[in-house]
Amino acid sequence: MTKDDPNNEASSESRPTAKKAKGGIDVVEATDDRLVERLRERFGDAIHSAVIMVGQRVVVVAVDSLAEVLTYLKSGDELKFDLLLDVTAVHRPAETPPFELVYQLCSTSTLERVRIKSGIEDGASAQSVTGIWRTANWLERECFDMFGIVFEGHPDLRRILLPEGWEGHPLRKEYPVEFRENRWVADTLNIHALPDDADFSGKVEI
Amino acid sequence: MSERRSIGSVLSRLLLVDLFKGLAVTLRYNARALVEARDGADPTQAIYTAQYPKERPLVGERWRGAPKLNNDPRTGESLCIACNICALVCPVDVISVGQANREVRDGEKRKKKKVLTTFEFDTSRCMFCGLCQEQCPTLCLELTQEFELAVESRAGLVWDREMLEKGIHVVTYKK
Amino acid sequence: MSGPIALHWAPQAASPPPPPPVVPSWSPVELIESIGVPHGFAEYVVWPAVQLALILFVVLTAVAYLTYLERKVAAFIQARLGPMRVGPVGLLQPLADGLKLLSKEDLVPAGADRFVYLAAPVLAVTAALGLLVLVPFGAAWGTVTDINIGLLFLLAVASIGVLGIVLAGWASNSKYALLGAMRSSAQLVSYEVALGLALVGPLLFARTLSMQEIVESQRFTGLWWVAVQPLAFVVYFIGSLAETNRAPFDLPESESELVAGFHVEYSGFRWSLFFMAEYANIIITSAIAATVFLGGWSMPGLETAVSWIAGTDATTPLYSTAFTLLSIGVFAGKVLVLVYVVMWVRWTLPRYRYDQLMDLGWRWLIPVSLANILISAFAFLVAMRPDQGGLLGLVEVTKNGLWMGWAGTAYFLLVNLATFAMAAWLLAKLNKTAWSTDLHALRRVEALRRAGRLATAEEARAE
Amino acid sequence: MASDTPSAAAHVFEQTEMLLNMGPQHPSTHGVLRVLLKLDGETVVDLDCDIGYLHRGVEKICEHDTYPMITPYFDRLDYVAAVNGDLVYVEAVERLMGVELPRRAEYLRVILAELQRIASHLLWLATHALDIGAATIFLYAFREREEILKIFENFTGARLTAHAFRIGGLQWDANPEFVRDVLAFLDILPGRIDEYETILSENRIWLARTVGIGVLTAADAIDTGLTGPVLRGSGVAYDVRRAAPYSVYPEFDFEIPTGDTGDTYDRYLVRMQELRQSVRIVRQAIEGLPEGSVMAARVPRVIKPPAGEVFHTNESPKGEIGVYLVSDGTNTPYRLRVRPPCFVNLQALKQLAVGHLVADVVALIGTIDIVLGEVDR
Repeated sequence: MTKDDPNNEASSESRPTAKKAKGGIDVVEATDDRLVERLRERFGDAIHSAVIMVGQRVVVVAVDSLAEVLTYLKSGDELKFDLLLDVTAVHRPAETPPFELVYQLCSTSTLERVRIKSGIEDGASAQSVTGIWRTANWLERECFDMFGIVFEGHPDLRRILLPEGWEGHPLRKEYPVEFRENRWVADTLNIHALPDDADFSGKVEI
Repeated sequence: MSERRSIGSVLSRLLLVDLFKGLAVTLRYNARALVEARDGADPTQAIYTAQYPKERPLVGERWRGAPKLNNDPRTGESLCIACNICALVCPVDVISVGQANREVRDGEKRKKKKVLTTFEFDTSRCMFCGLCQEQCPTLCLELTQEFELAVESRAGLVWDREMLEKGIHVVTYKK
Repeated sequence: MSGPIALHWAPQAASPPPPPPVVPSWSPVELIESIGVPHGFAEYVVWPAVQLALILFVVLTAVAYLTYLERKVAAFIQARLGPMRVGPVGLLQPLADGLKLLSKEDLVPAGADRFVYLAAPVLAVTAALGLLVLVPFGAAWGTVTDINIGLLFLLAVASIGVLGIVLAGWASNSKYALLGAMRSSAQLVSYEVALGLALVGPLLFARTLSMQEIVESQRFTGLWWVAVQPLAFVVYFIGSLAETNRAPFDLPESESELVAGFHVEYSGFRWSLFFMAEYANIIITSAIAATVFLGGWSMPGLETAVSWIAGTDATTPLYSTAFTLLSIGVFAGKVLVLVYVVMWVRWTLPRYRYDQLMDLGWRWLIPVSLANILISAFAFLVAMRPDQGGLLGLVEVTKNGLWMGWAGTAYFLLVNLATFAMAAWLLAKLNKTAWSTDLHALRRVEALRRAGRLATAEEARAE
Repeated sequence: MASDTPSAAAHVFEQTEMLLNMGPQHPSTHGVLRVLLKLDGETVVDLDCDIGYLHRGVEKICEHDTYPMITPYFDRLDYVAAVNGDLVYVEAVERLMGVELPRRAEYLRVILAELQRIASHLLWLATHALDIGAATIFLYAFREREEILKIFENFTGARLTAHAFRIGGLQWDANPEFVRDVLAFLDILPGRIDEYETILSENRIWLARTVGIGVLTAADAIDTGLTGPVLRGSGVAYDVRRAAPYSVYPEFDFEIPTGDTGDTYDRYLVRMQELRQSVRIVRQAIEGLPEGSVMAARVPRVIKPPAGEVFHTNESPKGEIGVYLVSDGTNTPYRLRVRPPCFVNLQALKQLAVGHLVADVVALIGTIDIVLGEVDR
């Protein structure tokens, strides 16, 4: 089965035999992973944890050194994670810090992949990586649009999917799923709610 | 800029050979269209058109079209047991099931049973994913092969129990 | 070369040219006069009026049915059926379309220059329909009028049509329409040059500007000018596609970029006027091509066919009528073939870009047509009889037209090859960069150029 | 033109640039994309994409729906390649749950996914050719696509939004005529691709419109995060089917076509080659189609993946589509992120288009091959 093919995620020699927990998924400490060792060597305590989950490498990094780690991953010796696949965030209001930035990296030469995560406080701002990968531009804009996370150094940080002037950031957990911004719609688009006794029959009276 | 040109390539460029190749393809289609049979939607023929609505397409057996509530063919009673699973599983909440506890007589015994009172299906928002039909434990709710769902008013898009049991009337045309 | 050698090469010079072909003399004017209308009035007022009414009716119907034909041709090329619902096999579709267009609202956008906006389509359609007067639809009384500068007049009036397009684009007060109008003015102006120059070649042989006489000259020589001027024909055809805004040159109304170009804001009947002008222009350019290059209404065997129907007496009304009607049929057939080719090309080829279109016009078509004129004129001069100023004596200029025997015909066919070769050489010299037949080399150059530009942009961004 | 007393006329002549609003209703923006162009004459000086007109908040909705209810939403991301959307989602959930699929299910999934890739590429060819003015290719390609849609209709019950896969396998086994229909289609298609190429590949107008237009170097393309045919057109042989194999793709023999200059023509050639490669894969899969069940044996009735997260990617016709799924052990995902290839690829439009003409913008939107359902989600 190729589902957890080690070739694509973490190299096979670096992947210890997983203990399958009952009902859970295999999460193991990435102890002898080449990449993780290198990162730990270089950044020390800034690497909070490194695990291999479902065959995928996940490295949690302190937010302050996030940009440095990513720069190193992109252009550091031998690593060359030149393809930034995704930038997104997860909102966990119960935890501190409540937001988690997630970067999915891939190398087009070695085909290795790694996921870099970093916790970030609400209202704090992260370093933009647009200078490292151009693709981060829109991805960070979307992240800002959906979560309200500010990326410092972004050349053009404004909403991308939602219109300018929209209130709130929809992917935050406190934002309700069924929510109609009637006032915004009425003000901006000049569409007003129908009265309760509105006729939906579609028939035209002459 | 020194590049090699063969006489052949120069001639073919001057004589517009590349354009004529394409023109030959379309001319062949045009000529075939005049002589070949036109059975409709046959990919090997020159003309592919099926003349809907005069030729009614046969949709697949598994087609997910207009919803229908099936009745038990022996008793004529609804197969629905008002379990509400279809409403729960619907991603866009188009189904609302009305239910009531009624006393029913089963031979000598009397017992309480949950029965269906109303059933509303909003086809205007339905995305015909078929999850309701898959989850229905009694094969009552079914998405039929009927695909002409247009009506004249928005209100007509919300189907009540009667419409769902009867099915919609479809006008058929002759060729 | 010297005179005696040329005389030695002149086997045709001795044989006398044949008499001019028969043209029937009777005309319906006599019929009108026979009911008591004075001669001048009948000839210059009543009969032309009847003709114009007929032509307008026939051509406007033809325009309507060209839309039907276009849709059918497109459908058959595209594996579809086309209009099938209105009438048998959709034959009443043009009528239904017309009714629909008439009943639609006539919109004038806010901010439009109202008067110009409303007048532009009228101008376009008038220019197109006004040309019909001069088209030689048939022999004898099949033509409304025949003036001695006919072709020149046609070209002159045809260029008024562009004004309609430009004004429509400007007056709409819409950016898309403006871009379309800009493109079309540039395009029509450049392609008119190539178009006019392409017509000079056959005129060398026809030796007249009158449309009717161009046909007669081909009849007399027994040769269609496309045989001696194929290059000019190709240039004319390409130019006429551009003149009528047809694909692959339909930039002014390119629907994928400019949505509909100059007529994007028009609706209803005014829109249909543009449509009508476009199709009338197709008919007229095809008619000019048929007249100048394809022998107009003449056809080998036409006289024989007429004599089967009406005997050989050319003065009878029956002969005249049969001759005229058959010649109109022949002409219509030729125009239809050309129109079909126009449609066929449209539904096959992609669209050129604006700058490439200009490139094609100025760097390929105009040089080719100039070279063609030069070489043809030289060859013609060489081939003329010594006593008429030439050398070889393969052609003789008579008062009815050009007379050349088999040797002359063969000579001019050979000259075509020479013209082709020389034009190819000229184009190769002129278009060194655009000429390339080696696609990969071309793409590497483009990539390098682009990469160089990008590199400088990167540097600029870094600074 | 600047003078001490600027008149109104002088002001007008000083303006050499024009803003042109293309979309959201425009025939060639392939949906509700709005492109704001700054033009100098007809040359594009600057460009800004305005997206979001089709934003439905799919990611938010998914946080409130149970796992099986989410699959139909993935049909509607890239609605011309619905099966590929389904595939990446169900595979992500299966991967998190550790479900092993029967081989017949994997083979059927590959067949459907590759047929969908053919359908999507045909639609791309159709619209791209139409943008450049070749209207006839549009209908030819639609005719072939229609055959695929008929196969889907008979297999899954819907033509476009197939809802083909369920977590743990497929809802239905192949219909009895499936193999016959697919083989009949595979017999027709290569000849038809030859026809398209006869009309386009050597056509001088087509070449003039595509060669050297929108050149992207390999480094640029990777830097911009492009994936799929757009990246391969620039010469990078990166295909998720090989780079991070999923399903049973390693069992098939196919090539990854790449371009060399990275212009619009190269991207056209790459996609035409991919059509042929997909035909190869489908043929191999049909020939080796195993017997057996199409549903995994132990899939619970209520799907509750264990707490954890997974980032699973597939090669969709547009590029690398990914699902980042965070589960908290309940029956709804805690967070579900779609990595949309169209969204990321569209970003390259500015880079590609600046310096070209308006007509090229249309060709370039076509060559990126976007679907606004996925861009906006």
